[in-house]
Amino acid sequence: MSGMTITEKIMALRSGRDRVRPGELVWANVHTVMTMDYLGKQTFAALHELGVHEVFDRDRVICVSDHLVPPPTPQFATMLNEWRELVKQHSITYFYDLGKQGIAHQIMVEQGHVVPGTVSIGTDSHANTYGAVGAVGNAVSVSDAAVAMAIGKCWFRVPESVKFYVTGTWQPYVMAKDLSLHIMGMMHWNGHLIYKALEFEGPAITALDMAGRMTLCNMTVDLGAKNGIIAPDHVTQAYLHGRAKTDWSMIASDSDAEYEAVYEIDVTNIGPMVARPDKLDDVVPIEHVKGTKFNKAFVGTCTNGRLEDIAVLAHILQGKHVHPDVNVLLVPASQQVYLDALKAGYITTLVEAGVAVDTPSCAACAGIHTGVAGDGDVILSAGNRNMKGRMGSKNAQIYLSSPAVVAASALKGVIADPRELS
Amino acid sequence: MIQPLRGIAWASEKYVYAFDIIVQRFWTSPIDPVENAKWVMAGVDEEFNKENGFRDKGYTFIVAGHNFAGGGKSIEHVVTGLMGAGIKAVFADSFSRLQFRNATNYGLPFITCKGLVQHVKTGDELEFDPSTGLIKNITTGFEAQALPVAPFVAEIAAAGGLMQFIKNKIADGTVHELR
Amino acid sequence: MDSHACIRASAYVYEGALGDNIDTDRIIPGKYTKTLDISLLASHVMEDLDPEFRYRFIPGSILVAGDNFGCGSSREQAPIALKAAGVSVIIARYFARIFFRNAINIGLPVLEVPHHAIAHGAILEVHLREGTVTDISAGVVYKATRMPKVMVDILAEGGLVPYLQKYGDYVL
Amino acid sequence: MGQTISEKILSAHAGYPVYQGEIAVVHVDGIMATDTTAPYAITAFREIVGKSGRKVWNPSRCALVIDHAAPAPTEKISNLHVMMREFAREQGCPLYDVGSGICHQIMVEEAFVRPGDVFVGADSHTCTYGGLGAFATGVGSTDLAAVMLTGKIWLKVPQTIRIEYTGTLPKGVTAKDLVLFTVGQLSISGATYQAIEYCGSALETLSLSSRMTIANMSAEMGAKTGIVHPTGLTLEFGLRYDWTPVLPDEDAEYVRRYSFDVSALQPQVAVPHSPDNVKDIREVEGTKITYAFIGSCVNARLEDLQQAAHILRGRHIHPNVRLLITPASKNVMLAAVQDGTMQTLLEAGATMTNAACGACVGAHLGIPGDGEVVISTANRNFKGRMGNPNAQIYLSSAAVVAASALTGAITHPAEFL
Repeated sequence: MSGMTITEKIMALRSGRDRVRPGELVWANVHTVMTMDYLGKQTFAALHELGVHEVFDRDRVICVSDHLVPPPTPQFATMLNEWRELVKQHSITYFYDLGKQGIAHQIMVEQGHVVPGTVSIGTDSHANTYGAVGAVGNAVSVSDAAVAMAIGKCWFRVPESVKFYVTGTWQPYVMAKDLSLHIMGMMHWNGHLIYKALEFEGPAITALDMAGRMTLCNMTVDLGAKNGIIAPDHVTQAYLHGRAKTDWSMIASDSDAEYEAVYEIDVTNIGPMVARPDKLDDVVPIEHVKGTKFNKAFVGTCTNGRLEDIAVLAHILQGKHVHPDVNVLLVPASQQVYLDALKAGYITTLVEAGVAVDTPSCAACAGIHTGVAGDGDVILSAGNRNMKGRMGSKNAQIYLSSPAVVAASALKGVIADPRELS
Repeated sequence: MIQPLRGIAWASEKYVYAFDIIVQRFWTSPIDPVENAKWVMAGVDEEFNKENGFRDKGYTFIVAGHNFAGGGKSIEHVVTGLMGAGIKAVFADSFSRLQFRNATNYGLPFITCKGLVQHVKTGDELEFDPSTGLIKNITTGFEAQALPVAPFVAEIAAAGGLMQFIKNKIADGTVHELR
Repeated sequence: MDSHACIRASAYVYEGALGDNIDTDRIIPGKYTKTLDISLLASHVMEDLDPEFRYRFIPGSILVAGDNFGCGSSREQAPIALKAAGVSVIIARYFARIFFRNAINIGLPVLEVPHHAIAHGAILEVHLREGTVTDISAGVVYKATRMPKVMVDILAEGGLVPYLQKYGDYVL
Repeated sequence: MGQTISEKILSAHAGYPVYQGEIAVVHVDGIMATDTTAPYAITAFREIVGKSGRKVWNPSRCALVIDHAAPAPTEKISNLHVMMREFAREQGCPLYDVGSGICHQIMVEEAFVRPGDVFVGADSHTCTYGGLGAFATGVGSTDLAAVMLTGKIWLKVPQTIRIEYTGTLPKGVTAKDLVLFTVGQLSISGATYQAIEYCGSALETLSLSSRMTIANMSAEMGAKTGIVHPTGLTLEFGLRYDWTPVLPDEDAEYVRRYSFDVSALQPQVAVPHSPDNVKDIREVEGTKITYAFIGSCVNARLEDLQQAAHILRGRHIHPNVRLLITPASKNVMLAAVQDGTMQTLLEAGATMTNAACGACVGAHLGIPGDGEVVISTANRNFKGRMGNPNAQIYLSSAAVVAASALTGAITHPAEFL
């Protein structure tokens, strides 16, 4: 009998089985359940609909304000206040409200709510991010989340696993985002990675810091995958030290585990990549779009709003000023990231360079507020989606790239290659 | 014991998007299998683009190719509409994750069976045994083996959905047995 | 607009505490001002002060208020919204400064009548050039505060845009 | 015949001596419009100009600022921003884009307005520049379009009210308390069509920021403009230019005179729903609040943020309270980052937005919920002002807001000083 992949092992472990097969449906114990501001009230309402008035574990239900802060309308503001009352009523231990807020997925990892070998779910699609620390992270519906809040369990279809073995050396200014985009171009959006577990392995992955790993796992949902995962290693250990809210142990795929497919990628050959407007998988090397004019740049989101991303931006913009035709918006991924960036001097550097820095939140990525696109806007974004209308107007164009490309381009006023910075 | 299902299949290898199964003007209508069934599949094929156009064909199974009900829409009307039109199981090479969860949460089996679509034509009669996962094409004699359907999916269907299913489990004290 | 013409219509009156210091946030809340669509402005005019306004106000009527009408922000959307809702003239005991200018500039006649006892529904006749308001129902004539000539001229042209189109500059 | 400051400045810009009550056409030194007013001004400007090809009279003196809804909260507003950027490019006007800050702070910081200038802005708080000794007044969009074209505006030379302040402000009592007290005394219509001159020994030591706070709320009394006597004025915000103070003649004619001794002044709070509904803090202490806001053109400068930080240092805000801070400009934000103020505020549990008008105008960035009670450093608390007519807004200094954020109820800052 062959071995199991890390995702299969976690699924077996959490559903009390010796082994699981891809395609099988299992009920697994969830480590944490996350819900955010705009679905929070609904999720609690669904919980009450089950006749349950106490969550399964008040330390493991995590509530975060991220999509609607600071509130853009009285209706949202009122809904948030009602939600706050519910969170209080349920004595939720970890409530990341305005003041401690951040993008939910950033909070879940940064505050140690997800640990290796566990399953965590959230009511937002980018819960895949948790794979960065060797956990299975999954997005679920409001009723799934309510059920999990009630009984601590959720059903899962055990996914087939696909491995990306990544070797080689990262070129300067090439980031995990470029690898993500490269895979997007290679495999296509909603292509043959639908419902799969994507496992990233190899020396070029080991070389990635936690921020890069989060970017990589984050975007697996945009490939249509069920989850993305990187087995815990020394980087994970160091990151979780003093951060993890619970004990955890190392876990890895068996050497004889079965994969539906294994792809090898040499990162040495990957340069900065850009996804062209409207189609996530219309990905090209930067050479193809160099010189394209744009008027807005955005760095933030659960994909690329971390300290390391801000550091790259600050490094490139240090002592310089953004191009006068470009408005650059930075939205740190969390209040903690903001504070860390402040202490590191990045905020000073960036404000001096002409960057607008706004409240940690999902901001315009979700098209709800804080930087919504207008007609004819051409946006270069370090976010994760570029479908028509994603950031507002259907007549706006969104290019996706790494923060390094955004920074280099912001200086030039046209899409530019960061490797060519003198 | 779950009885084998028998009925006529609608089969197509082409991409079947969620937003074609339920076209945009019906997204906001309430979740109601009878209502949702009236125009289900209207965007998939011109012959279904009339009231009860798909339902009146009397299909029991759908056999599809890659990424059934994909396209990023999570609307639950897709599943309730198919169920309301009499669909008892959907076979495909792969499914949209969002709609897979919706289907299971309403108790409609979505069964991954690679390549089945190459062996089934619209109008073929199929038999499917959820407890073994065996699929027989009565018309052609072709057989395929899928994974058995987890028994809880039928229980969810019987309860009328995930929420009631869990309520029942809580009430009879068996919720901890879920695994 | 022919400034020699008179406007005859019924009065829509806000009195007492409700009628004084009606600020621009109550005329048109800030959240609705970020648009160039004036029908949208009209559909929200006065909604926080008087939710019934848009149903009860008969287009063409004369709005009558108390002291300091239009205080607060400089948003021109306030008189634009009132004009779009069909207000033909505004009479107040006195107006806030910027509102007064804005109304004239967009061609919405405004008259300051310091003392009056106009009742809701009264039929009024307004002579802009003479600056008089005749309360036909009560049989009383009120004299409005005299406006600077430049304002009367702007109003006579139907607003500042047509005024400047005609003269190209201010003519004193 | 003696002249007030307004009469002197307007005379200099009319080219002949003018006195109160006269109608005069004066040259302006600079103009400004925001994303609330510019779209209408641009539309009116285009309408007036038609196909004549006439341009803005002096593009370098015509600023456009995106501050009322920045970054754009909706697609519609984003389109208005697009319109402003296009107009600025076409006419060659400076455009201060998202993140630059509140128009009034920028106009002063960028030396767009200087002492003795006549400045016209399409925003009611343009009178803020009276803190710098300029004659600055707010107008509507069409008026502004006319100034864009002609570089001139017609004005009725206002009568002037003279308000003198003696004594010294007690500890924890700020320029905001002084002006709130004044608004309470004069009422919301107390200076309609008139100019106010603020003077007296109590003001002479005040910073430019504090003077701007005072001049700013002239709008809340209906004034055309409000000018702080430039006696003792020192430039701030890194500004360096030569200027000549414009002071009134001794025999200038005032319509009314007031004199207030501020030595015993307590922090003041304007209670819902009018800025002249002003009470001594002792009367409202203990009122429960859940939302605290430091922002707006009246009180979001470095000294306000520092006041708040001084009170919040080493403490944490009350768990029921959200404290939102929106700095007045990019430079204010930068200064607050550099001197550690920002870190103190964030560590105390505050949330920072980008520099803009933010929650003050109720377009986005922190709308209160139904029934919510807000303590705010802004200048207006009309019903619906912050975007929700079912919220209660109390106005105060940054010190009172910070102290109240700590306790969850309106609190005298002395406790924490």
